[in-house]
Amino acid sequence: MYHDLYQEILMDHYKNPRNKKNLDYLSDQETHENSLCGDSVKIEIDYDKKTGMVKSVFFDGRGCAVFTSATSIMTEVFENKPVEEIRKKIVEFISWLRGEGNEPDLYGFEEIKAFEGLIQYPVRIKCATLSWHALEKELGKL
Amino acid sequence: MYHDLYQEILMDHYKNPRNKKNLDYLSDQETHENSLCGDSVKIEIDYDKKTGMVKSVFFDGRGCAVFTSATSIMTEVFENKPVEEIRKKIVEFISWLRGEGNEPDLYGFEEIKAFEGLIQYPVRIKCATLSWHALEKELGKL
Amino acid sequence: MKIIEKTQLSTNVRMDFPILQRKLVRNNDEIPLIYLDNAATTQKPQVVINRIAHFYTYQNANVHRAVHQLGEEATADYENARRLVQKFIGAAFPEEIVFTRGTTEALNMTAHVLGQFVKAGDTILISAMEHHSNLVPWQILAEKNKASLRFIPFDENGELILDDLFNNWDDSIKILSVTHGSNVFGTINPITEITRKAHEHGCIVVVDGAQSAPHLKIDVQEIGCDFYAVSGHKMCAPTGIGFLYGKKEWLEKLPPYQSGGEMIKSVWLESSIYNDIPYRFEAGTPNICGAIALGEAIQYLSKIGMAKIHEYERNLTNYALEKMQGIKGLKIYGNARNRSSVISFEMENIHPHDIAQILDHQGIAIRAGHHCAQPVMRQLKLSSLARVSFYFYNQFEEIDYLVKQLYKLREFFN
Amino acid sequence: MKIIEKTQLSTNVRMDFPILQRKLVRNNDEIPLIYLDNAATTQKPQVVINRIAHFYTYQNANVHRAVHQLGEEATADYENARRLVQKFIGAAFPEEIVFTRGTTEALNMTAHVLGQFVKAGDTILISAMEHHSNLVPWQILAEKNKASLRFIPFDENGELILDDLFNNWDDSIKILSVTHGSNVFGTINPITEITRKAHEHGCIVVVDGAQSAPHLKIDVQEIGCDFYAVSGHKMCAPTGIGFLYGKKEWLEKLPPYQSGGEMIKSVWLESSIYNDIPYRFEAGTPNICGAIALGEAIQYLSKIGMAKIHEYERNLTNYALEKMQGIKGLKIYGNARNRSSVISFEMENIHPHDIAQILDHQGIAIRAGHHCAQPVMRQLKLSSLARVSFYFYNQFEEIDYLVKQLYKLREFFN
Ligand SMILES: Cc1ncc(COP(=O)(O)O)c(C=O)c1O
Ligand SMILES: Cc1ncc(COP(=O)(O)O)c(C=O)c1O
Repeated sequence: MYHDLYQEILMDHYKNPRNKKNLDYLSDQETHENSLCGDSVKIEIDYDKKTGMVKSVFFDGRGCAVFTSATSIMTEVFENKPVEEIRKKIVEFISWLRGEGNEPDLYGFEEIKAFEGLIQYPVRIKCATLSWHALEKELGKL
Repeated sequence: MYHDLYQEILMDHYKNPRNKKNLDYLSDQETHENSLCGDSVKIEIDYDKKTGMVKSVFFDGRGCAVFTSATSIMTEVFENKPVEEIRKKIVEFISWLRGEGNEPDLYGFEEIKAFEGLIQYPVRIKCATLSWHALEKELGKL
Repeated sequence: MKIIEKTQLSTNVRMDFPILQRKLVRNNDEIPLIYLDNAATTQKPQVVINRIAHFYTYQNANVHRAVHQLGEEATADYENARRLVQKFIGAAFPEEIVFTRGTTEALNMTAHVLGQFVKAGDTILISAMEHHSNLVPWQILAEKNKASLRFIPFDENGELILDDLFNNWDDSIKILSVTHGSNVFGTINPITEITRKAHEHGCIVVVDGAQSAPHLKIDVQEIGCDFYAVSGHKMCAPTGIGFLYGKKEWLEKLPPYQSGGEMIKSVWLESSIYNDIPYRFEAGTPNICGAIALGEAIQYLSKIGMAKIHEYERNLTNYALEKMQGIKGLKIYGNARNRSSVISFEMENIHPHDIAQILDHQGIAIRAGHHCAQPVMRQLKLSSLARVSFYFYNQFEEIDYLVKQLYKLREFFN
Repeated sequence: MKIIEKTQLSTNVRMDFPILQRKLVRNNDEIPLIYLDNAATTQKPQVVINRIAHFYTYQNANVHRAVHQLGEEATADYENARRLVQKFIGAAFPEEIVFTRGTTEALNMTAHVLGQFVKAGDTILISAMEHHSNLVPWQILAEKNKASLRFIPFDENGELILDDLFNNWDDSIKILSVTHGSNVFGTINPITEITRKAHEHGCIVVVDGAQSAPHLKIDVQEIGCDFYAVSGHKMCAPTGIGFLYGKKEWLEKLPPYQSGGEMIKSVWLESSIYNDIPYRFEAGTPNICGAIALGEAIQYLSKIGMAKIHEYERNLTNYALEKMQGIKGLKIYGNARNRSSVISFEMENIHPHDIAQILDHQGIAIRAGHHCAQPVMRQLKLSSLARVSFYFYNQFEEIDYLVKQLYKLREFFN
């Protein structure tokens, strides 16, 4: 019935976001904001310094269905992944939505296909990529 | 051959301006300028305080044919005229060229008819009226 | 249920706007465009589009200093546009109209040229419901001149709370700048009364008319304000043109804003003598064609009649308010007694961006976001709102369709 | 007599400009329009006129924050126009292009945002042949910051005298702002060399490109300048649009100019956080359609080819110079080796205004006045000059006709 973006799979992530938890302990400086709509997100990374692996990613934030599902999926995609690989995948994901690259292989997570429809909505790309940008920045601080 | 403005009578005033003389003794403050083209004029009034009559008007300044002829004619028109009447005629002349009034009666001076063509050239009206405005201001100082 | 008159505007104005005939493609089907984002910018009637084409096809020249026919014609039409604006807002003199890019530039210009009247310790008063364009320039001025910026609060209906202000007037207030129409709540502020009271205390009054001039008959002399800023693109004119009205007594004593060609009478290497108003405030080649097209838009609006436009829009808005209030979980922000055709709302569990995007899929263009009014959003504890805004070419049927889609939306998300 | 190539531009570009087909009425006769006032503003090709009509007929919406199809389309086209400008002038990044009303606004913006780099005792260096737009903003900045304004002189050919400046560089010079093309002499200044030398001393270089970008292939990276200002209306685009090129490193560290919607990331009641470039410098609703039409104009010019345009105009100008020099009592001001298609002149015993008006009577549009360059006029001890200026759609036959009329004029006045 509705636009591809709002297919069941994304609505499921929207209504039941994975890895979402209260991160009030993080300061305003650690909040990432989408200046277009004022939506914001905080990210927590469970990182194993010895192995260079991200064990889990958690988020806190309220936003639109695109933002929430893209964030929820991201936390699933990057469970138990090496930091350097995550960085690469983030860049690939963002370029893809900007229409500058091919669909990245995110360990076979089919859900991301749903975001393809975004490529014609540049304003909404910021919704989908806010958390990905945020994760990239937080990885830089590790 | 040419535009009405450049008919013989005006060209005569342009080439042989009446009542033109060197007024170098007047300061910059007493110079009236057309900001559009930088042309400027100085005015000297020979005034009889007792009778309230302007005996003669002299000018100094170089400018276009429209400016020069309008100035030369003005000095002729206002020879031996009462100040209060001159003021009124100046206002009438300017409104006429602005398309806001009828052709004024300037003591039967037919030459001014030539300026009628100016009404469609608002930029040039300033050329024709510069000296008239200047005279008005100088009368105010008497 | 109140009875709302569904009378149409007598002329079929919709046909005047070619874009309203546009079809959008959705899943290989053509669907009509329903444009409800008029507070952001309005559509342009054919006469305005034609006027632009006519200018560039027959008349184009630079204005003022030219001594050739095209230049004379362009200058005459440009200055005539100024007179059309003057009459449209009831100004006393054409030279009280300064053409700008829009409201934002008009307000920046005002804040800049009034700078000298704000001393350290003075207060600039604006309202808490201002668009960023009527907030940030004053923030900057206040900071620069070590003045303070104060805010008239608004209540839960989105109306300004004025009693306290005027009962305990603070003499440090030198400038009051307030919007005539709120782009979030749709409130029409009692600007005439505000001006009168502020003037009793010798305070300069600036009005942001971006959301009012397109919808109401404006009479700046009746209002009495010192400055009034308007955007052309929100009232059927092209982008890139608007104007600042400034009382002659004020403009005459103010310094220029930008500098360059046209704003000076005489330029020397070391200094310059400024030109007369309004040219002092119009440096460089202006948006000549934009101003002329704005004149055309004004003639178009005047022919329909601003009173008629206002009345029709009021009926349309009341109809929409009533229908929308019936949707469970939908909350409208702004409930002023005197209001324009702007309706901001949110829906339970649905983010405004999702509302906007899904409605777009049905051909309905609305806006979602902070509407360049972040302080308003913060007071409401929201990061964004959905907003529909009507113009006189919108129809009751369009509202029916919108409401139907909002019901579907609620169903889908719950 | 030099042999001048009278080759036409291969495409019949004249047919692209509807206004050039216009007839003027003189004494009940129709005569052709001969438009030789291109340094003031140029005419617009049909494709640009059509692009404007297309925008308002099918696409019109406000840019950026919209989440609906019209808004997405308008935003995409607006940002695409930015990329077209970027490529046209060889900038490294699209965000180095800030849309403005024209050159005047671009230079005012530059002088404003660079204010912090000019301290008391510093020197701002411009040339003595600047247009008021590249003079007055610096006068104002110099006065405000207690800096001094100095001038590069020009010689009797209308060329800048640079040796002395660079042999005895004065380290107090913090900003050098100079025109690429003179609107009086037609001189094309050696801007690449000037920039290189000024940069050796760490001086910021600003270039007024109003009279060069329409006629030459510009490569800002090759020139190396920090800022470059251009007016769209002088290069086939509508009035009300132009741009400032600023090197990314510069723009990123500079404060905004105007303030309002779009230029801020986050607004609080008491302060604001500025947006990224270029939006930081584009407050309020921009001239959206103007920018898109500028993009169209750029594509039109690029299709013909800037090198070809330049070569054709050079031939045309050389031809005109030669013919005009043959007229007794006619004196041309400006004899630079590298020059554009601007020719200023005076005629013995004939005031420039009379020349312009009488030529207008013959259908020829030229300019007379101080060309917004009063300091130049004063140095030449003139109050005004007549000026013809060509664009690529002008023809050798038009020059023949002009010259014939100038001969007649001389006869009439003598
Ligand atoms: C109340 C109000 N003020 C100012 C503006 C700014 O207008 P513009 O972007 O045309 O400069 C707007 C437009 O959104 C507005 O709604
Ligand atoms: C050299 C030069 N600089 C600046 C300008 C100002 O351009 P605009 O009036 O488009 O702002 C002009 C235009 O006359 C010019 O010739």
